[in-house]
Amino acid sequence: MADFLITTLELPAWLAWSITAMVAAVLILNVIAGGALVFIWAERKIAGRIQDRLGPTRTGGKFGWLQSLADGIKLLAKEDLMPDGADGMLFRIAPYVSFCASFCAFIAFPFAFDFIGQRLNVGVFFVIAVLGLEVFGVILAGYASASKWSLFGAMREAAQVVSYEVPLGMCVVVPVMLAGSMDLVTIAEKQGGWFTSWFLFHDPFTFVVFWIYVTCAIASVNRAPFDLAEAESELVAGFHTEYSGLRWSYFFMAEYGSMFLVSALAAILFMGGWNGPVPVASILGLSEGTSDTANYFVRLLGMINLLGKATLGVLAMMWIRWTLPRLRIDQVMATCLKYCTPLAAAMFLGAMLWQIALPGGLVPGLRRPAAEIREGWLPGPGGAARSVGEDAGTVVKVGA
Amino acid sequence: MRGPGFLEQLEAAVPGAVVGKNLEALDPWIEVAPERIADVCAWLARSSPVRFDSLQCVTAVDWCEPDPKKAAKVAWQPHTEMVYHLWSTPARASLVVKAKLPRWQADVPGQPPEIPTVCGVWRGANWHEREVYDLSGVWFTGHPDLRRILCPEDWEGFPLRKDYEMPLDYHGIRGR
Amino acid sequence: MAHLLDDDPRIIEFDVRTDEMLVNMGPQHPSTHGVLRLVLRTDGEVVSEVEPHIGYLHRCAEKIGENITHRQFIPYTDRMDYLAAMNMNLGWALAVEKLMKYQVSERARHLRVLIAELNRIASHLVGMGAYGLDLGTFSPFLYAFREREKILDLFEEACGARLTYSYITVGGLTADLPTGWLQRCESFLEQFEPIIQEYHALLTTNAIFVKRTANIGVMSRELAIDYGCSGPVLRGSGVDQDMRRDGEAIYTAMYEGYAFEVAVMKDGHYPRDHDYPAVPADAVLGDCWHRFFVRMLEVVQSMDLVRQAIDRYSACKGPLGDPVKLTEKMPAGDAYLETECPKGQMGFYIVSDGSAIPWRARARSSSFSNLAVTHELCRGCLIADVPAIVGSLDVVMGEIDR
Amino acid sequence: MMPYVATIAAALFAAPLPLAFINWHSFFFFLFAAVACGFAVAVVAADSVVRMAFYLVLSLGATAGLFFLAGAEFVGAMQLMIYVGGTLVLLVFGVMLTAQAPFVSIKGSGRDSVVAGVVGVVLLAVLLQAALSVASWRQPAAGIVAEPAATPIGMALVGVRVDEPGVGAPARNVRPGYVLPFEIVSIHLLVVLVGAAYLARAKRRKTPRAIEVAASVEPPASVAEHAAIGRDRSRGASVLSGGR
Repeated sequence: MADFLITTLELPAWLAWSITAMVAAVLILNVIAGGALVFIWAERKIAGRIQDRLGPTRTGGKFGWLQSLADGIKLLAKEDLMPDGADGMLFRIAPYVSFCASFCAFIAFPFAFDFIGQRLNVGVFFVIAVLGLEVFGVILAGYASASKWSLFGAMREAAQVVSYEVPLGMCVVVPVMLAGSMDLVTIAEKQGGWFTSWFLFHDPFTFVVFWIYVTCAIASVNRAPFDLAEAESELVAGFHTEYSGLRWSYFFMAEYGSMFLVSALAAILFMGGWNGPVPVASILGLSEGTSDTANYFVRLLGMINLLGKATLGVLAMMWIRWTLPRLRIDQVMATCLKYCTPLAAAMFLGAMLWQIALPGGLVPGLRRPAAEIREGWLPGPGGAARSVGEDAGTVVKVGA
Repeated sequence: MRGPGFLEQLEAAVPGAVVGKNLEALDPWIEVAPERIADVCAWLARSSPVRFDSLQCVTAVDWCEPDPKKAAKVAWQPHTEMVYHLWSTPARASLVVKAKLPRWQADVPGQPPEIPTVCGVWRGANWHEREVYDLSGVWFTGHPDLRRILCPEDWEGFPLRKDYEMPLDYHGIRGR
Repeated sequence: MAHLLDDDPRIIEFDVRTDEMLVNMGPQHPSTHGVLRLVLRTDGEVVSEVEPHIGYLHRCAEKIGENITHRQFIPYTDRMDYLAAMNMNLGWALAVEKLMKYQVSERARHLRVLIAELNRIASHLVGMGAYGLDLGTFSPFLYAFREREKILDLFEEACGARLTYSYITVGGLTADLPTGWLQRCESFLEQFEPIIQEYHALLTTNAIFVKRTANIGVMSRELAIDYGCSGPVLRGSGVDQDMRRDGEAIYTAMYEGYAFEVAVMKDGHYPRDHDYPAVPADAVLGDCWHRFFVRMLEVVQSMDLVRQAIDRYSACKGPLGDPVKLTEKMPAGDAYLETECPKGQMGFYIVSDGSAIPWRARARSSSFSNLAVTHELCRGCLIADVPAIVGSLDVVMGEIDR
Repeated sequence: MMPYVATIAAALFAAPLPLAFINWHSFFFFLFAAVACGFAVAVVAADSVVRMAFYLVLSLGATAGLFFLAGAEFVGAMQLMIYVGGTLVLLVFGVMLTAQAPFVSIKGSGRDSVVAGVVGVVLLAVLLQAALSVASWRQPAAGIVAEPAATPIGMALVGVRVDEPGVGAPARNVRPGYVLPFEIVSIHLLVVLVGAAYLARAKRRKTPRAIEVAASVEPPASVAEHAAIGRDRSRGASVLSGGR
């Protein structure tokens, strides 16, 4: 897009680049905002259905489409009050820190092969790192609200998210190991074709790792049954007790943003990103590179596929929230330290051993021959290691 | 009423405590001297053949007729009557223990009458006695933490007394 | 956490002392049942002491009772335990009838059993739903209220009100049942039977629910009896006591000929426990889980009683008989009667000087004694356990503060 | 306003890095550098402890931005995760627990700030001199590694140096990887963790206060003695019945 601006509109280069960047930023921001709107409405509807009632039906048409808009207006209209004992600056900045953290993660996030903010070679690592920053917003909010209850909520939240990053990191390492690179696009590309090539079904260990990942993801995003931070029955509303109006909506948006992020990450790492269960693109004969429109259409299909899986993940989280009661703080910690971490480590070991024994994976037939080594990191005959990840498929035969 | 020699055993164990009884009433009751109430209850709860291990209810009935016309015709003298309802879980039987107290300690109005507490016998009595103190104005000597339980801490007067006047205002809130 | 409390649970003293915080939970706290204020002395997450503060809903109904006649006091008993108003009316009516030595008609007796047990089901449903709310899950609350609405509809047809009925009064009931009411009641019971399994699946056997309630707030038999607890709280600790069977003659006479087993764990298992979920491994007798489970069993027990009452009520042809006159004089003397209400044994003590207006009307509330145990149960537990324990006691503030 | 600034900043850097465009790149370099140094000064200048911690978060975040700008994505992500996501979370956690009244604002006296200033300037001078003396850093930015990859670093950590091919057979590199230093650091951290856990363990012992509180709840033996306690109790006890 930047070249288009430079060549056709003869804009000065730096203006062209900043416009491209602006468009990219606004696009990503809208993905989260749009997602949050849809999820607010979906949560009310699903909660309704689970509790044998209808959920919103009056706002905007039969299915209450405009319920999110109504909430938004309500939040905007609410008075932004601040408790007098509160630490002014921190109180105001906390929601924005939380929102920025959950938003930054989407920079390195590929929605389809080429639909990506900035293709980082350390994509997964960057996303996990930024996910950990969201806890800052919560801690500062808890402290700055100067009330005992929000302090309790903030302390619980900090303890929980920091400790759940450990098993989360371990679960993420397994697909990275299978794909051989941390670049999200490569990981998704490796799972092309039928669903049998998904990492989920690559070997039994990865299958278990997927479920551990789901548990840790729910815990690190603070959704029930691990939503200690805003346990309304004990701590009134946890860290965002004192917030109201627009500030509160930022926390809300951050929560939905990271919920969408975590489930989309699960889709890419384990469920083949934009490669659907059935390789629609190849069936329709629209393979990559034939023509620009074909490329665009394949990637569009891929994006719809990925967004569908991520939404499924978010809906599952909502479903769990409205059925399970809440765990106590020491039980949450126990599940993390006594169950998730050792299990994730064992599965990681298992997956690694499996990798050496059966590099082709559970269904050897459908995949490329087993003897190759992914990525040309061992220098081939012609000098330095070739670039990694650009041409995802290139492979160097051992000793060729 | 509670087994043949029950009353005799009680009088033998706690001599001089039982000052009256009426076994034919709807709820048979025995009357006890106020200062011996704790000993009687301790015996009933711990060493009596029918072990009354649960205190159901503590009540203070204020026998006093405020307007003089009716007061003349009344048969009893103004006094506060303490009523303890006991229940025996093993024998599934109940017993009523009563005690007569003067309306005011040494007839000085405003000074609540005193009776030993039974918190030592049943810990459940703690809150019951606090409520009786709060509403009827009976001071339970030896109660570990005798404070008002239902009315605000700084409320004056004892609402359930017959001659109680609702205060005109309380912290600016109009009473009447 | 367990090793810290191994030798003496009463002494909690850490060398590494963050400062002890005095934290207020309530009275406007969403989790407690109504206006109850708990002052917690916490050390980090561990609660070393809990002090319940009550009296926010105190209306001094007993003082009013000394200025109105016995039948006029019935609406005041409705407002004591507003979730089980029928049982409250029944308790007061029976106490006055005991003083008057008044015998109600056979038809009225069976109708009273029918209505009281139906109200027990409604009260336990609220207890179960609110307890799920305390532990963080919202859905069971709505399932419980969906069923309770049907019972309230039945009550509305019978007496016109949905919460404070004043239907059962001294000397019988204010009106007989409308036609077709019994069929509607039976159809409700039919469709309610399978839903009980739903509640068990949602809560009783839910792993997280068990983890949050089993072995928490354990109350021994002696402690329960010593504090005068009653009802499901007492039976949850294994004390086999139910006023409908062991109570005063006039109350047990009402349940003459009704076959029912008291829902208490006798030597290791509950009555008819073959078709209910098994007791989880780490649930100790007297903990939150058992109190909750006893309530669930009592719902089924009450359903059987309602079915029996329907048959007996439709069988006896006699007139319902109308209640006593408004200004019927009560003989001088006093009478105390305890009835088995859903929350526990609710006692009414009436002292009469021979006129229609009682000299002293005393109401002994079951939740009052049940709540008094909180500071014993909550010593050394975590903050998240306090609502779990108070929720398991199923207290109603209207009844405690009167 | 703040989120839009962050998004524009993040997105601008997100646009693919054109080699030719120097001043756009250096614009970002100065931005991140200014943020890092500015908030570093703010940490020193702030009085409330928690604000100090927050400014530290921002300054280290800006340093991570600098790493990304220099194309070292792995190190940038590492900085974000280890420093900002790990250490500073515990720092803020610790500050929050101790930030009760006495510690909230720590204000050094005039003399301390002077000494600190001198030491700071001296250190700055040393660093500048050292930085300028390195030859390869002096020429303008030669250009950023086109395709930064984490894999060489990963392999090096495991012991196979792929980025500088050593002499001898291609399959065997003579330059040792970073396995040894990596192991040493992890053992060191383990020892530190164990020490910290040992120091912070909760030493449990019975203190007089606890026993006295427990004893008074027990029903006293004789009723007379009980009466004595009750008689002299003051009428209005404290809010929490601690007045036993």
